[in-house]
Amino acid sequence: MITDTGIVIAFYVIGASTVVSALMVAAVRNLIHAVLFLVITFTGVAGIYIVLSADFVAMAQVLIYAGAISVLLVFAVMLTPTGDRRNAETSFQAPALVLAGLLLAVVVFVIYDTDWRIASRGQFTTTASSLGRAFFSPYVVPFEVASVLLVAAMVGAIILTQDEDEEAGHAA
Amino acid sequence: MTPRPLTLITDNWYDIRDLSNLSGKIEELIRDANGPHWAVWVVSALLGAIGIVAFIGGVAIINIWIERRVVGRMQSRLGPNRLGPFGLLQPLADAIKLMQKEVLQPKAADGLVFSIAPIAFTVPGIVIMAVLPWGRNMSLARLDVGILFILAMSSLGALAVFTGGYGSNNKYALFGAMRVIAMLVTYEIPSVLALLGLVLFSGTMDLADMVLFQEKFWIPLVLVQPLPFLIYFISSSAELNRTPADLAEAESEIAGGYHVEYSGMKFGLFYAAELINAVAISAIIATVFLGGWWFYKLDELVPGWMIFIGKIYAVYFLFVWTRGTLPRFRIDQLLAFAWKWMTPMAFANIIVVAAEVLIWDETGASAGLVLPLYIAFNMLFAGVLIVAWVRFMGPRFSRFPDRLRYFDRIDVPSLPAMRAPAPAAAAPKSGSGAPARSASEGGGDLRGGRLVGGPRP
Amino acid sequence: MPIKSEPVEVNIGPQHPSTHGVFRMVAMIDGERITDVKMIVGYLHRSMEKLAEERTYTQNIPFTDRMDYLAAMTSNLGYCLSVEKLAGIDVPERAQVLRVIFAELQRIASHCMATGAFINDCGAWQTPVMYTFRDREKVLDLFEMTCGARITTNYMRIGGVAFDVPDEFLPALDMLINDDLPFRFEEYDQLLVGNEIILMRARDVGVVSPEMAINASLSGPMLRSAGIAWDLRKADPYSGYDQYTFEIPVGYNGDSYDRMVIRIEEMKQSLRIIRQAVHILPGGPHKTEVPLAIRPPAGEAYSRVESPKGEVGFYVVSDGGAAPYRWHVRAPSLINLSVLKEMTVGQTIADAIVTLGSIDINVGEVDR
Amino acid sequence: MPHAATVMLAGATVAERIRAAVPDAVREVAPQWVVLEPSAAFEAMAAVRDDELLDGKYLVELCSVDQITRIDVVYHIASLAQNHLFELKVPADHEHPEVPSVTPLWVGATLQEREVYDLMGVRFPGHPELTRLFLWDSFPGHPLRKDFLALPGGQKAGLSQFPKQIVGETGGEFRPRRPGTGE
Repeated sequence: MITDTGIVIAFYVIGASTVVSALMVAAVRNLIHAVLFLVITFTGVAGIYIVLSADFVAMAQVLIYAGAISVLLVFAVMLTPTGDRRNAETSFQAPALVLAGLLLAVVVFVIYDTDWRIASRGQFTTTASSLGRAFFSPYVVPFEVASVLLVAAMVGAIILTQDEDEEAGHAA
Repeated sequence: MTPRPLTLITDNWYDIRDLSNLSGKIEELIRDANGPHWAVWVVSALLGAIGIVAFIGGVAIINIWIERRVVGRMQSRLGPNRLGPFGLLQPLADAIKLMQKEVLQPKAADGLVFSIAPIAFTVPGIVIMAVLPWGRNMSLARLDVGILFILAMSSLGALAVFTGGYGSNNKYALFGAMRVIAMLVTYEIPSVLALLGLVLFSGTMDLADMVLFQEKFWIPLVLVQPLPFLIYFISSSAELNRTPADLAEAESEIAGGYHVEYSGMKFGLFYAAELINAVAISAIIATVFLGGWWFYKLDELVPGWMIFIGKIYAVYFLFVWTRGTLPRFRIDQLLAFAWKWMTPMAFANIIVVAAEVLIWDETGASAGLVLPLYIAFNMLFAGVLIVAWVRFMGPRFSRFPDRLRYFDRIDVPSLPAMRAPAPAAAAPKSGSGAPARSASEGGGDLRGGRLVGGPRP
Repeated sequence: MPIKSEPVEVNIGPQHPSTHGVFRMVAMIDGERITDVKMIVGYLHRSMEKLAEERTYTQNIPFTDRMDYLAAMTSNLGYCLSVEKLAGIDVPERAQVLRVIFAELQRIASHCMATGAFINDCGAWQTPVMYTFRDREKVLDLFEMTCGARITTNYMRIGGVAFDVPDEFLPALDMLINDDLPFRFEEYDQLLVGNEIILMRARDVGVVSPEMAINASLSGPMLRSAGIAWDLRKADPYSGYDQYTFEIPVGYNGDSYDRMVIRIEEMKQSLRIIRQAVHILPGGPHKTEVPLAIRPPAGEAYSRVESPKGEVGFYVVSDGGAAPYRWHVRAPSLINLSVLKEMTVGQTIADAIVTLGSIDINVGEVDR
Repeated sequence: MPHAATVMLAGATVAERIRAAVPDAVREVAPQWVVLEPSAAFEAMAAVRDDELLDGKYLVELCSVDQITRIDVVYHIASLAQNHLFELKVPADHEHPEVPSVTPLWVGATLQEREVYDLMGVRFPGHPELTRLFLWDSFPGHPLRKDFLALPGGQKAGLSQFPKQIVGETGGEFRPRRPGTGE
């Protein structure tokens, strides 16, 4: 259990700002603003990881989500024609709400259903090396499967975005 | 995160060789006085923050002067030399001028985004300073994942540049923003891979431990890992927007790029942050490649943080040098360079390093035997890769007689229009045919910029 | 999955670091690629051709300085030649040699500026400009020594030159052309000609085919880069250019890189000419006595010289009065711009800037 | 062999060649130049450009002279291959000057014809984009004409001094030309 007053304060501050900016992502009209709020959300989540003294995960969170994923989102937004950037009256609103509600229900159920045990061992001293050992000895198969999946996704994305005319032009 | 036991070099708090003595003393005082335990954290954090911010303030001021003087010398001029001794007060005057200037904001700009960008751009450079080992015990925040932290923070800076470019609502600024995003995606990969090789070799992601590794084996890692040094230097100069790759501001193309609409102190922040980021990246290179505060036995005589700062400025000089020397790449050339050269080379390097580490671990050979071998092999490897790449994958120009022709006379029929017509287009290169055809080839050939043969004055 | 993109209209200029004056290029840009270019000039239009009709022939000489203010001497020379042709004035031998010396010095100065600015357009951080300016300054010092002005020299006169050179001029010139500049040009060769980044940036960028070069009336380094050996100093020698030994460098590819190398080589050839000119510099008067308000007989004359930018032609029509009836300037900077669209469409912005830099326009001459 | 100098072709020589190609194009032959009929000027120019002897591939310059009763458009055409130069003139009516554009023959004429149109008011039918080059669209009159002594209607120089609506050829208030819109 977290007992330190300072850490509790930090947890609530970071948590509040994360939740608020996550709400703003859905609320703001400007897509670029939404992406920027998303960056704040990601950084806030990283802050929560730090509070939980999972520093490796926190840094990976910032590096991958705030640094890379958000950049991809920026790319996606910039490649969208200006006219299509409205996210106000989209027909996906109702399904998205339903989906979000279901997801919330699942998460809440999991939270309540899990038997939260207080870790018997002390704090992680070096999370990076423990993570590395975990990845490469007990969880090596899921790890490798995930990387294969990512490679497949990357190849698929490349094939999807390749212009057919361009391809024909190269062949000619 | 987790406080480490303080091991002081000496017990004297006034020993300037390690400024952590002073803060350690203060912490001891608080502990002795039975102060609240969080006070130790707060006080040490405050002390470190004050130190780093003071250093950064000085850096931002002095680097303007250094950069302008050094580039001035490179450009065969003096640089600022009027205000104060050697023009040292010039940056202060500039700062005062920038503060006095009105901060203009375009009417159609995205107000909040426009205002937040310079601040967001400044923060990562400052935060990076916190994890650097300034001396043997002088890390404000000694992270196990220091290198990851650095990479994460430097990727945020590019996002801030994008924010500024987008918020300005200016076409040039948007070009700069798009370029910086494209460059971020491209250059993140080789720079991460380059540092990954170091992490593999030294077996730690903690910056202080990396310095200790170099101290232990008495070797700066740049010798063992020359290729990652080149890759990281190039890709970080792209991340820093410095000249061979300053595409995001590209003065001569997009007129300043992302900060074209900024004025007053907002521009000043961008300007200062650029210098701070340059120093931060120089500090990273100094730490992981050049051995940080360690320099053979010198760190027992001279304060380690002074050696560290000296190394920072040595690397910083390299950045200024390339800025003063090289023209700019085009964006597609730069991205192609990253994808087609730096990324494959970085992967190749990781394979080599992994093999080397494995061999070292398995054989258990002594460092004195293994390291010189590795140095020789890695240098050779880097050289061969670079030369091979230039030979086989270097740019090909479609028509490349890289020389000029010289004509010392233009001969024509003596009575034009009264003579038989010239045969049309004898040589395909010369439109009207005749001049190139009838002129005698004299002089010499220009090959590689040198005149070979031919009568010269 | 095609990605739709919207073309964006971008103004490059009139206030832009790389347009070298108030020149405006309106580019339609798709991504970073230019799909259409319009050039808009006239911000510096001073209507010199109209003003000249109100002034005497001698009073018009300063206008020619202000046209191509980077190559005032050659413009001066072209104009004086046209009036001399119209009025049938002979120029003394010494004046002719002096004219050649100053025209070639001016070529060095102008090419220094063009090369430095071109590399600056390639993205170098001011360093090449500073280097070439250092050498240009030395040439301008010689101008100042002789006629008191550095940029707008107003040195040539109808029938000769305004002043004879001072005593200290020839030693200074000797030092410049024998000690200083050859070393500097070697330095340019080493720094610029083989530079990989410049090769990548300028090779095959802004290509003009020889057919296009002739059809578009290009002149100067633009024409020569396309592989056409044409230099008025050889083809139509004036001021005794036929007595000097020199070569005209001609490129193969018609790209920006060729133009840069041609300019560097032309500077070396100019040095050769100056050395020979100093050697044969005769004594005698520096000027034929010509009435200040000269009244050439009615008629017209077209005379042209090879300025650093290309062929500067002066078409002067006289009605027998003290002022020209019509005075027209064939401005190479303007005419070299006629292929701007062909050269830049399909390129990226960065390439377009390099191309524009390699054309080496002078807005004072474009607009007149 | 001495260095060749550019030969200025005599008008008669040029006229002879033009007459051979386009019989009734020559209006007048002067010692130094040839005056062409405006109606047949384009054909004559095309003939000059493609003629084997004249070889006028290179349009050196194009300008105009206000001769009070008429406006002459002057062409200096050169052959780089044979190194000669000759001069053609096409007279145009002073009130409504119109000369066929030679842009299809020489790309180099594009900007020069725009300049002539701008400053002298000669229209060039066949020019792809005949707009003012130096002055703005609503500038009153064409300043290089001899009868342009001052700005009409007591206007003073300076952009702000011009009225918004000017009765000119193009009219309208000053605005920068927009590409692609034909304005």
